[in-house]
Amino acid sequence: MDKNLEKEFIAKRVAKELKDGDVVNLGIGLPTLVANFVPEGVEITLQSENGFVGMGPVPNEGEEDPYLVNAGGQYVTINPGGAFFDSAFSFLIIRGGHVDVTVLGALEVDEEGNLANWMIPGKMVPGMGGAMDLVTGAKKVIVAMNHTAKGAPKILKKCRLPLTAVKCVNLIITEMGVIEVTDKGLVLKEIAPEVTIEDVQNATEAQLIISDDLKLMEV
Amino acid sequence: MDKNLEKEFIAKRVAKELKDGDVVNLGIGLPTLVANFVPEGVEITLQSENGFVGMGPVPNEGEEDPYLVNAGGQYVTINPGGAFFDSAFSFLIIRGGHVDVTVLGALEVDEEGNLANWMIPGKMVPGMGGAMDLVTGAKKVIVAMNHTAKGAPKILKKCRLPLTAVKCVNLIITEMGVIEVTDKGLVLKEIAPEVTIEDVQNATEAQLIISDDLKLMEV
Amino acid sequence: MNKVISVKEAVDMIHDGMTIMIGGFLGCKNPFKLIDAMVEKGVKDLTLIANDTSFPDIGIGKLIVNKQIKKLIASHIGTNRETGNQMNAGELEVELVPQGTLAERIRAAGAGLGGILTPTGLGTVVQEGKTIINVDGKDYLLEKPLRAEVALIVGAVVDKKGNIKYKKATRNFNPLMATAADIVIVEADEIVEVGTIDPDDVMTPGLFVDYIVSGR
Amino acid sequence: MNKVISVKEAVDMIHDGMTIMIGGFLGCKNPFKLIDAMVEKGVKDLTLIANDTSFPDIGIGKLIVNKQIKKLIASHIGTNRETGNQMNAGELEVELVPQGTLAERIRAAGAGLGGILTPTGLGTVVQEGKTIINVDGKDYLLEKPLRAEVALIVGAVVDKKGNIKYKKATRNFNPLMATAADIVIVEADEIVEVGTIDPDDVMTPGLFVDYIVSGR
Repeated sequence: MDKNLEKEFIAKRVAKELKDGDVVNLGIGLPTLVANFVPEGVEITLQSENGFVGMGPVPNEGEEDPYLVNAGGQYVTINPGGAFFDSAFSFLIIRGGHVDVTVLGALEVDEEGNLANWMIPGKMVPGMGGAMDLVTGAKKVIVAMNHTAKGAPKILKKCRLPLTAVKCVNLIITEMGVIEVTDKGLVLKEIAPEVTIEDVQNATEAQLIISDDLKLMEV
Repeated sequence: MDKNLEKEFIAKRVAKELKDGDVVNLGIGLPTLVANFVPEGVEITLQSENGFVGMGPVPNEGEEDPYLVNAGGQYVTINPGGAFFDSAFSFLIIRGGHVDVTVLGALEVDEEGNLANWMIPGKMVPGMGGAMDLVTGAKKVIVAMNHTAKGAPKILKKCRLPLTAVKCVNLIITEMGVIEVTDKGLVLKEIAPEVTIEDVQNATEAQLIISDDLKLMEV
Repeated sequence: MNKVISVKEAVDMIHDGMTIMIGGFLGCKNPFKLIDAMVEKGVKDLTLIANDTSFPDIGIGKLIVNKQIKKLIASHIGTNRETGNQMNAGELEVELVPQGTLAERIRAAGAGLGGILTPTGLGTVVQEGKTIINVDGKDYLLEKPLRAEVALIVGAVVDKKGNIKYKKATRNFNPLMATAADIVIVEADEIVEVGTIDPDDVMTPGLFVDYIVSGR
Repeated sequence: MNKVISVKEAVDMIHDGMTIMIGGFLGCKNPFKLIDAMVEKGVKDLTLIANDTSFPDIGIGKLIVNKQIKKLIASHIGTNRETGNQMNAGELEVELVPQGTLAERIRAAGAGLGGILTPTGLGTVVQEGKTIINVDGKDYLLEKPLRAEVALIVGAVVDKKGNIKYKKATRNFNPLMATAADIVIVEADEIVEVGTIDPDDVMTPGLFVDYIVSGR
């Protein structure tokens, strides 16, 4: 699959996890795309950790408002019924369990649902921003990412990079399948078209448990 | 002195402690009177712990606003430049040291500046309301009260009633004098007209240190 | 998601033995309609978290007089003599909490914090049974979060999504309680269409509010 | 009490080695005039507390590029490559703090709390050197208050008493920082007469604000 189509495929599948009324925080990059594919009849509220809910689409050129950017610093809009607040209240929402779903990328995820997505020692240390609070506080944490990085598995037995949080991930959605984190380990629940179970396992360091009810990953 | 004149005398003396720009919280009863005697040229901001600053006088009859009461539940007004907030923010102001002066009554005060003003076990248990936070957080705590209760001293060697807070009182102002709480003990700094040092000491259980610079208490 | 329901539908969610938070300050805008319906329903053995117990004939005060409260967590009960009477008679368990600590404990629950460290209450009866934590040479009381099953709050202007704008001194504990209960019901002075309240003026975002009843 | 001063008078209060908080989020309304004046003055060895270090050529970013910061406490530095470079070269000490913890630590300082207990950072490098407190069977990190000598914040509408109304996403850390510094200076988009802002709309009461400069 083309890289962009792959991202879209993942984002579309993530969008199917969202329920009417959900408060959702989308990370920068691929997760942001999820907003474009919310199913009809499902109304979600997007939370932006710099201080508002009801985030709307990117404004038309020339209509940017210098007072209104998202957590990535990009110009956005706010929908009717939205609300602004300060950073302490924004993280009250996040840490207090009032965000239903957070979607983020990962450098590594492991069997226990541990997540590493904020630094590569000696190379990339951007800081955790709101990520640690988001994955600790959100009711459901979905990792949306490519299954491998330059061919190397990102779903590991045990994370090697510094963690973002311990046992926080609920669901992993990649271009190869949908994997649920359970007490028994990682359960492959859906598999992408034109991919075999063996393909997925080969691209995954952790041992996958194949769901008795394995389904085709549809978007 | 007449009881009401006595209260007014105390309130007037307390008012002289206030400086231009001070944020002030006044307790229910006698302390409330202080607002009427703020010296000319001194502008203070009254904080009401139920959620605003800039408290103004009692409204004219018929102009009461059901949305606007003080911490005693009485109808008040708000001055231009005032601000409303919630209870957490109100006590951020109080506990965080942003109130310059709090004035309250007392059942007992002692040599160490310990204060008891919220309960008499088995008799009166109204609850501490905001008093514990106020005397812990305010930069200056002034006790404004009658020197004795039915002839019995209220300024003691050691408080016997349950405390509101430990070592919190800075200044005691009564109809007999002005007493500062210091590391060495209670220092009588001013004495009311027509009262002798002996009178004050006789009405006080704690040993008073007489200031080298003892002044007449003027209002 | 229609959040606007009747007072009866709201009170149907409140059952004997529940833990309830109620907003307001000395009767200055308690959710009067909801309380009257609770009195009528006679729901009992409640644990009540509120700043105070108002006056005997106003708002929260009626729940006390009607003996519907088993346990009370509040900062002040002096304006309702009946509260003290029931407490002294052993009919009502009362936990008195400094007002700032009460606010902060409710906020902590809403914010997912394990507690807060406050100097308030050190060396007093409030300290009894609590952990003292020393931070950089200074002692603090560890005060734990305070949650409820249901919060009954009041809002001056509420849109149909549940966005709330409070007015004047009626804000008090309402925005805090909105964050710290499983079910949040707001009694609105005025219910307006979504988009009516400027997003800068929203004091409690609608995501916290489950149901809206009219206070009119 | 005239609180309105010039940018020069404001920056005269900032000296080498001070601890400074600066409001804003990724350059979305840093106090640009105050920062430019700090760059011009060349005040150095500062400890900076801010959410992020913006972009190299915008607001806070310039203080980094100009090497005026000795220690940085922030949640995110990824948008300013120069911050990472100076950190890796050992020229800049960086303490990375989760964004929600940063907000709460500043608020705790403003609120007179000894600290807060958060689950964020447990089992990560953020935990290193910190006390873990168990509350009712659950672990939390004890995170300490964070204060500054000077806070430089931005306000959209500011009256001459210092009452501030923020607009849209520019609220972020500003109201928190206003409570947690010895000297608070607000750079105002618009300065108005006292009484212009409805008391319900004030987001930072003037009692927190020491000085006002015009951002125009």
